[in-house]
Amino acid sequence: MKKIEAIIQPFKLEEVKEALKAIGVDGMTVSEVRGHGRQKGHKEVYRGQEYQVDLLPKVKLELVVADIRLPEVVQTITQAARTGKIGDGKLFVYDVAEAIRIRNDDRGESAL
Amino acid sequence: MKKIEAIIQPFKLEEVKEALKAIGVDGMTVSEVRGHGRQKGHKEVYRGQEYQVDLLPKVKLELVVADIRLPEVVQTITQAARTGKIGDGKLFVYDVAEAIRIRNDDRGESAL
Amino acid sequence: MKKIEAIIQPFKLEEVKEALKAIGVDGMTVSEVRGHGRQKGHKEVYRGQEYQVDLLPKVKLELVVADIRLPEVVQTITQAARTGKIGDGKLFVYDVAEAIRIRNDDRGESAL
Amino acid sequence: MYRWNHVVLATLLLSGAALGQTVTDGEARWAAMQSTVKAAQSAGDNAWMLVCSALVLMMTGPGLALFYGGLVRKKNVLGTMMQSFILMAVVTVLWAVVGYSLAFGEGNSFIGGFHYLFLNGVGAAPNADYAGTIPQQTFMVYQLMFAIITPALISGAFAERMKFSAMLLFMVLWSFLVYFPMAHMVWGKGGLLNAFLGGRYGCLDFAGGTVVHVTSGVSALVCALYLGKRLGYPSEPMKPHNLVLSVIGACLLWVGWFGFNAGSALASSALATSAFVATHFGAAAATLGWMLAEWIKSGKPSVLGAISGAVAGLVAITPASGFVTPLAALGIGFAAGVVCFFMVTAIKHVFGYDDSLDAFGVHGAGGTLGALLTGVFATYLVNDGLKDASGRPLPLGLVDGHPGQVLNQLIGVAIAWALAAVGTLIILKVCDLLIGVRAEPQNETEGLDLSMHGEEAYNFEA
Amino acid sequence: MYRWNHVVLATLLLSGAALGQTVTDGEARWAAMQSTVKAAQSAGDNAWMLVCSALVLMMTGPGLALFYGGLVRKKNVLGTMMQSFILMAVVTVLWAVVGYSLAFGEGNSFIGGFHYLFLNGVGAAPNADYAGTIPQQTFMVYQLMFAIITPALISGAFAERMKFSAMLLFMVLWSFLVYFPMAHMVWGKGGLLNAFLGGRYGCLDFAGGTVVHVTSGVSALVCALYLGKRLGYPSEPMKPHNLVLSVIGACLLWVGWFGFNAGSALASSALATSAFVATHFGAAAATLGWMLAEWIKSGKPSVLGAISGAVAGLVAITPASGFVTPLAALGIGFAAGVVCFFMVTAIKHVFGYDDSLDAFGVHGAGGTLGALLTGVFATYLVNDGLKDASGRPLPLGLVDGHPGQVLNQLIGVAIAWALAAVGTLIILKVCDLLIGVRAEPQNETEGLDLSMHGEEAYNFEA
Amino acid sequence: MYRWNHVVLATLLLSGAALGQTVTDGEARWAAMQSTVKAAQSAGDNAWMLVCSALVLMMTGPGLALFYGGLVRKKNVLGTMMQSFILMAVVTVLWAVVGYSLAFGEGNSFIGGFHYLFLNGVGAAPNADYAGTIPQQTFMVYQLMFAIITPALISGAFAERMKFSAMLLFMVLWSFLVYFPMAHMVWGKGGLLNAFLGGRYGCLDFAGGTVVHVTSGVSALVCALYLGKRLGYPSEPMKPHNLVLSVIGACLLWVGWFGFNAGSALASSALATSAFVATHFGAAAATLGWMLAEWIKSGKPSVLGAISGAVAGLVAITPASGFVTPLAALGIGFAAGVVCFFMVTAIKHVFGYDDSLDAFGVHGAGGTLGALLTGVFATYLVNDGLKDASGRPLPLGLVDGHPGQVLNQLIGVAIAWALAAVGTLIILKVCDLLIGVRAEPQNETEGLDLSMHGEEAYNFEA
Ligand SMILES: Nc1ncnc2c1ncn2[C@@H]1O[C@H](COP(=O)(O)OP(=O)(O)O)[C@@H](O)[C@H]1O
Ligand SMILES: Nc1ncnc2c1ncn2[C@@H]1O[C@H](COP(=O)(O)OP(=O)(O)O)[C@@H](O)[C@H]1O
Ligand SMILES: Nc1ncnc2c1ncn2[C@@H]1O[C@H](COP(=O)(O)OP(=O)(O)O)[C@@H](O)[C@H]1O
Repeated sequence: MKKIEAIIQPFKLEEVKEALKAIGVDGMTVSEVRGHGRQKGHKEVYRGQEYQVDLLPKVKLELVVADIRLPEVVQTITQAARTGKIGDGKLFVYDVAEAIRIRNDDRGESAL
Repeated sequence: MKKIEAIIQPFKLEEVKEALKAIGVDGMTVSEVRGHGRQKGHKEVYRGQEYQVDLLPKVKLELVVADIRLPEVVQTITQAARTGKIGDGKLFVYDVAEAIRIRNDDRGESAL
Repeated sequence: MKKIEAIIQPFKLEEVKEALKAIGVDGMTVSEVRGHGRQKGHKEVYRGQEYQVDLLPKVKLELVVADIRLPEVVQTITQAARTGKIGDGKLFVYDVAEAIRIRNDDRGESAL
Repeated sequence: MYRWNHVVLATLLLSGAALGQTVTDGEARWAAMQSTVKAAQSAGDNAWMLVCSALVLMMTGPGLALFYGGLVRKKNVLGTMMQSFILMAVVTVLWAVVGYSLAFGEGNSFIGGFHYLFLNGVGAAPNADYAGTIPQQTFMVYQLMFAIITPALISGAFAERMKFSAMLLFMVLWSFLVYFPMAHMVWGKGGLLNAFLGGRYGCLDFAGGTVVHVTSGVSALVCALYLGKRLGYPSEPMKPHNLVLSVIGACLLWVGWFGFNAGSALASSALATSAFVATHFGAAAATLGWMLAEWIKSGKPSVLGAISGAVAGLVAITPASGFVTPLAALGIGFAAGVVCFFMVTAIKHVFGYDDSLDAFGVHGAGGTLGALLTGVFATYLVNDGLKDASGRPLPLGLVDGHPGQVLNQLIGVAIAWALAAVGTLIILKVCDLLIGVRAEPQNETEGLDLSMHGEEAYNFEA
Repeated sequence: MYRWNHVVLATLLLSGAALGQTVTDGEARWAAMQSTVKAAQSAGDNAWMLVCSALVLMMTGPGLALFYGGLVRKKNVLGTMMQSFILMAVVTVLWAVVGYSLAFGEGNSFIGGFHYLFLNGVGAAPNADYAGTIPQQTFMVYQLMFAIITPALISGAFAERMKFSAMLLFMVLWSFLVYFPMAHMVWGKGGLLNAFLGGRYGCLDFAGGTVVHVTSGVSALVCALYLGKRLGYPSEPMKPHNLVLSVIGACLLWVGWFGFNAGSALASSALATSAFVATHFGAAAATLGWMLAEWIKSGKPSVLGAISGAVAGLVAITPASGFVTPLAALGIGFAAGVVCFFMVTAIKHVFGYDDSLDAFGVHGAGGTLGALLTGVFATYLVNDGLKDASGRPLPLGLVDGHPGQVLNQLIGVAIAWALAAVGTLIILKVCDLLIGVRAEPQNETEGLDLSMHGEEAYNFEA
Repeated sequence: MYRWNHVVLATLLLSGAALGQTVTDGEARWAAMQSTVKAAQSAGDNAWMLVCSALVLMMTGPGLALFYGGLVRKKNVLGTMMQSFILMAVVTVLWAVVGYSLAFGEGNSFIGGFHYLFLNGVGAAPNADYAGTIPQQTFMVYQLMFAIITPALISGAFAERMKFSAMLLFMVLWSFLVYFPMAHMVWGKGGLLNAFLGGRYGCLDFAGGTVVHVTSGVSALVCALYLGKRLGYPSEPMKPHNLVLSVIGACLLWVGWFGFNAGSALASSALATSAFVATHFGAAAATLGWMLAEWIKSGKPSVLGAISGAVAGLVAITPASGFVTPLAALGIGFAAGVVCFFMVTAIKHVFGYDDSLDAFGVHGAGGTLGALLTGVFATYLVNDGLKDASGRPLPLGLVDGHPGQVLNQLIGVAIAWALAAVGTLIILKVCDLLIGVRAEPQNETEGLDLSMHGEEAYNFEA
C-alpha cells in the first residue's frame, strides 16, 4: 500500500474530489494547511505595520491506496489539480506498513 | 520505530486519550481533519441552494512508538475508537527513519 | 528523499522559517496541531466546571528534502526551535517514495 | 385617528395668533392648553417607552441569543440562537391574538378576559389603569417584549438537546399556562398579587422578578430534570465555543435591561431614572460579587464569571428596581453575585442535574433572591405609589417598618414557583406524548444546527 | 441660537415667581406659556427623532454590515462590511453639500433645488412642511440615515466581485441619479408622487417602500445581471461563512427598523406607536411565513430562512407601517415571508442570475409587494393625515373604499422600477468605461479583503 | 417621592373637569399649569438623557470591548474585553461612594467636595447648575458612563501584557488622581477651566476632549513607555485576530457617541441636534480623511484604516460638537483623520514605543487636535450659552473674533497633559511596587485569557 499526500490549491479541492470519485476512489482525508514554496505571498498592512505573508492557504489530501492503483490515482490528482501556474503544489508518495479499519479490524488492502 | 496515524470520530478522542494514558503512552499529536469514506454525508440548504457535504469532521492522531509497543498501542486505539458503525475511521502504520527530541537532541527511541 | 516532520512551539515558527530561508530551503507545509507529551497542560474553569487541558497548541512543519540535505536541515530546525524547556517538540524523519510537482509533473528531487 | 393629538397640537402651537381668535372663551382656552400640555407630556413619555420597547426586544435578539449562543458547542450555536429568535415571531402572534387580553384584560384574580381579543380597542388612547400618558398600544407592545424574553430564558436549560418542533409547542403552551396567568396575577388589574390595582396579596414586582425570572428559572429546572443530561455530560468536555459572543450578549443584556427596568416606570419620570440607577448599580455590584467569590474560591477571576455575575445582578434587581435606593441596589446586586455563583458552581454539582446554561442557577435563584430582598429594601422614599386614604405614602418594605411585605413577597414567589413547576411538568408530558421532546441521539451528536435546521454556523474553509 | 428655546424655557419654568412680575399682560403670559409648551413638545419629539436617527444608522453599521458580512465567504467579509461602512462616510458628505437640498429643497416635481446647498438655512427652526415640532437639522440628519442605507442595500447583489473604487463611484452617481430624485418625488414638497404635499399621483409610502426598497432592489437586479456571476458560481460551494454574524445583523436590523418606520411619524406620537407595532408584527409574521414555507418545501426550518423572513417582512411593511392596522400588518408580513421565500429559492434559480445575497429577492420583491399592499390596506382609521375641505379624513386604501389608491401605488412602483433600472444601467456603463466595475479574476479568487484592502479578517494562528 | 411630579401631572391632565373646581384661584391655576408643563419638558429631556446614558454605556460594552478585542491576538481577546467590562462595575462603585461628589460636588478649583458622598442628596430634584430640567440622578448616572469609558480607553496601550490585578489597582487610583480632578476642573461648578460656571481659564470642552481623550490618550502613552514592548514586538507578527469584531465595535462606538456628544447638551434641545449632526459629520469626514491618506500612502484603503479614522474623527469632534457648525465639523473631522493616520503609521514607528492599539495615536493626538480646533471654530451662532451683562451672546472662538480662546484651549490641554502624564507615572510606580504591573513572560506568552482568567475565548474543536 502507498500513501499519497497531495498539497493543492484550495479552490481545486472540489474538482479533485470529483475526479477521484469518477475513478472510484472514495477514502480520503483532507486538512487545511499553509504552504510556502516558489509562490510569492502577499503584503498585509495593519495601521502602518507591514507583514509579508508567505504562508499561503493550501489543502492537504491524504489517501492510502493499493500499490496497483497508485499510478492511476496520482495521475488523476495531478491532472485535476493542475492550473500550470506556480503554487499548484506537490504530491508525495510514501510506503505504508499496515492499514486497519477501526470498525471491524480489517487489515491490509481490504481495509482501504 | 513506527508511526501510527489514526483517523477517528471526534467524539471518541477523549476516550482514546484515556485509554492510551492507561497503557502509559503519552506523546501524541492531534489535528482536525475532514474525511470521506463510506460514511454518508449530509445535505445543507442555504436559501434554496443545496450542498451535499461529504467531508465530515474527523480527528487525526499521530503517535510515533517503539516497534515493540506497536501491537499494543494499535489495539488500544482501535478498541477505544470503535463504535462498530460506518465512519469509525482508519489506522495506518508507517516506518520512521529517525526521531529527535528538539529540546536536547536525543535520538531514536529514547526521544519518544 | 526524506520527509521531515517537526512539531514545534507556535511562537518559534517565525524563527525556524527564517533559519530555513537562510540555508536556502523554501518548500514547506505548515499546519496547526495540538500535542500532548511531557509538558503539563493547564486548567480551565467554566462556571465551576473544571477542564484539564492537556492538548496544547503546536505547529507541525513538513518538508521533503533531498537525502543529502537532511542533516543540515534537521540541525537548522532543531537549533532554531530549541528553547531547552519541556514542550519544545519532536522531529521525525521518514522515507519518501516519490515526489511530483503538480504544475509540470517534475518528479523526484527535481520536484522539490 | 392616531395622528389626531399631534395634529391638534400642531394647530395649536404653530398658530398661536390664530388661537386667540378661535378660542374666545377662557375655559375653552384652558382646556385647549391642557390638551396641548397633555400631548407634550405624552411625547416625552411615549418616546421613552418606545425606546424601552426596542431595548427589551434587543435583549432577546441579539442579546440573549448571543449570550446563550456563545456558551454552547459550535454545532449547536444556530439552534440555540434560533430558540430566542423564533420566539420573537411566535409570541408576537400569540400576543396579538389573545395573549395581551389574557394578561391585561379585566378578568378574575388569576387570568384576564377576552376583552382585547385581536387587540380590539387597543389604540391610541391611554389605558389609565396601567399608563395614563401613553397610547395603550405602546403599553401593549412594551409588555409584549417581556412575554417574548421570558420563555426564551428557559431555553438555556434544555440547550443542545431539545427538538425544535417540541420547543415550539412547549413555548406556546407555556405562554398560556404559565406566563399569561402570572403576568395577570402580578400586573393585571385585579390580579391576585397586584399591589397597586386591588390584589389580595400585594406583591411588589417592579419589572418582573416573579413574572419573568422566577417562572422562567423554575421552569428551566424542571426542563433540565425532565430532559436529562446531554449525551456525554459531564465526562466529555462541553466548553463554551465562543465566549466573545457571550460577552457581547451580556453587554447588550445590560444595556437593554435599562429598558426592562427603567421602562417599567411606564413614563419618562424621576422614577424611571431611579430604576435606571438601581439597575446599573445592581449589575455592577453583582459583577464584583461573583468575581470576588470566584477569585477567592478558584484562584482566577474569569470573564465568564464576570458576565454571569452581571446578569445575576440584573435579574435580582429587577423586582426591586423601582422601589429601592441606589445603595440598597448595590447591596442586592452584590448578594446576588455571590449567591448565584454558589448556586451555579456548587449546588448544581451537588444535585447533578444538567442545566446547560444555568438558567435556573441565575434566573431562578437570582429572581427568588431579588423578590425577597425587594420586600426588605422597598421604601416609600423611592416609590410613593401606594397611598393611604389621606394621600400619605404607605410604608413598603421591612426598612420602612412593614415586615408583612416580606411575607407577601414569599407568597408571590411561592405561587410563581408552584405555577411554573406544575405547569412546566404538565406541558413537557403533553409535548412528549405528542411529538417527543428530546432530540434523537444521533441528532444530538451531529448537533442541532445540522439535524434540526440543515445548516452549519461556520464555514471557514471556503 | 440653538440653545435659545431651552434657555427661555428654563427661565420661565424655574422662576415661576419672577414670571408673575415680568409678564403683566395676560396675552403675553399666554404667549410665553405657549412657547414653553411648544418647547416641551419639541423635547419629546426631538428625543424620539434623534434616537431614531441613531437607530437607522445602526441598521447600516453594524446591522447590514453584519447581515451581509456573514453571508459571504471568509475572504470577502471585510470587503463586504466596508461597502456598508464607507457609505456612512461618503453619503454624509454628499448630503451635506447638496443631497439634502436636492431631495427636500423646493424644486420641480422631480428634483429639489439648491436652496439648502451646504445646509444653508437648515438650523434649529422647524421646517413646518415636513416636521413642525423638531429642528430642521433633526429632520435633515434623520433623512440622511435613509440616504446611507439605501445604496448599501444594493451591495448585496454584487458582493464578492466588485472593485472597491468602482463601488465608490457607482454609489455617488447612484445617489444623484436615483436616490435624490426618488426621495424628492415621494417625500419632497411638490414631488410628483407626494400624497401629502401636492403631488400629482399621491403615492402612500410611509417609510420608503418605493424610495428605499424598490429602488435598491431593482438596482441590485441590474447589477447582478450586468456584473455576471461570481467565478465558480454555482458549481463551487459558496456557503455563508458565519451565520452567527448574520443573525446578529438581522436582529439589529429588526431593532433599528423601529427607528426607520416609527421614526417616519416624525414625532413621538400615537402614529409612531402604530407604526412601531405594525413593524414588529410584520417582521414576526414574515418570519413565520418564510419558516413554514421552507419547512414544508425543504423539510427543515433553517435559521437563515427565519432571519431572511424577518427582513422580508420589515421590507414589505415599510411603506405600509403608518397606514395599516396591526392585523393587516400581520397579513402583509406573512405574505412577504412566503413570496420572498419563493423569489429567492425558486424564481432566482429559474432565471439563473447571481444576486449573491438576494438583494433583489428580498428588497425588490418585498418592496414591490409592500407598496402594492399598502394601497390595499391603508386606512384613515390609522392615519387621518389626508383631509377633505371640511376637515373630514379622506379614505386611503382599498379597504377604505378607495380602489384608486392601488393604481397610484402601481404608478409609484413603476416609476421606481424604471428610474432604478435605467439609472443603474447607465451608471454601470459609465463606471465600467471609466475604471472597470468587476474585480480582476485573480483578485476575486484571492478575495476582496486581501486584494482590495490588503487585510485579512481573521488571523487565528498567532 | 420620585413619582410625585408624574402623579401631580396625571391628576391635572386626566381630570380636566375636576381641575376647574379644585383650583379656584387664577394664580394657583397658573402655577399648577406651570408645574405640569415643567413635568412635560422634563419627560422629553429625561427620556433623551436616559437613552444617552445607555448609549454611552454601550460604547464601553460592547463597543470598545469589541473594537479593542478584535485588534489583539486570539489568546488575549477575553483579557482585553474584560478590561473594559470590569470597569463598568468598578468605576460604578467608586462613583457611588465618592467619585460623583469629587467631580461635581462644590469644592475648590481643582476638586469637588464630599457633599454628595454616597450620593447623599442626589435625587429626583434637578441640580440647576448642571441640568435644570432632569433629575440630578439622571445627570449623575449619565456622567458616570463617562467616568467608565475614559479609563477603559487607556487599556489599548497596555493590551496583551498587563497583569489583571495591577490593572484594577491602576484604574482605581487613576480615577482618583486624574479623572475626578480633571472632570471637576472642566465641568464642575467653580472648576478652574469651566467656561460656564466661573472658571479662571474658560476652556470649551463640550463632551470631553480634554477630560476624556487627552487624559486617557496621554496616560496611554505613559503606560506604553513604562511597560515596554510586548514580547516579540515588532519582529513577531501581531496581527489583529478578528477585524470583524473591530468593525462591529467601531460602528457601535459611532452610534453610542451620539449619546456622548449630543447628550452633553443635557436636554433634548436643538443644541443636542446640533451636536448630533457635528458628531456624525466629524466621523464621516475623518473616515474619508484616513482612508484617502492611507490609499495614497500605502496603495490600498484598509477597513481597519476606515474604522480607525471614524474613531479619530469622533474623538476630535468631541470637545467641539456643541460649538461648531456642520461644515466646521466636516473640516475638523477630515483633519483628525489625516493627522491621526500619520501619528499611528509614521510618528509611532519613529519613536518606537509599543502603544499596542494606538490609544495615544488616536485619543491623545485626536483629542489634542480637537481641543485646539474647538478654540478656532467655536461660534456663538451655534451655542449662545455665554452672555454678556446685557444678555447678548459672547463670541466664542477665533472665527467669532475671539483669538484668546485658542490660548485658553491650550491651557486646558496643557493641564490635561501634565496631570495625566505625571499622575499616570506616579500610579504606575506605586502599582509596580505593590504588585508588579507587567505579566510574567510565560503568562504573556500563554496569553492573558488563560493565565489571568483561566479561560479560552474560542473552543471550536468540540
Ligand atoms: N519541499 C517541500 N516540502 C513540503 N511541502 C512543499 C515542499 N515544496 C512545496 N511544498 C508545498 O507545495 C506548495 C506549492 O509549492 P510552490 O513551490 O508554491 O508551487 P510549485 O510547486 O507549483 O512551484 C507549497 O505552498 C507547500 O505547501
Ligand atoms: N483510503 C483512505 N485514505 C485516507 N483516509 C481514509 C481512507 N479511507 C478512509 N479514510 C478516512 O477514514 C474515515 C472513515 O472512513 P469510512 O469509510 O467512512 O468508515 P469505515 O472505515 O468505518 O467504513 C474517512 O472519513 C477518512 O477520513
Ligand atoms: N511519540 C510522539 N508521537 C507524536 N508526537 C509526539 C510524540 N511525543 C511528543 N510529541 C509531540 O511533541 C510535542 C512536545 O512533546 P513534549 O514531550 O511536551 O516535549 P519534550 O519533547 O520537549 O519533552 C507534543 O506536544 C506532541 O505534539
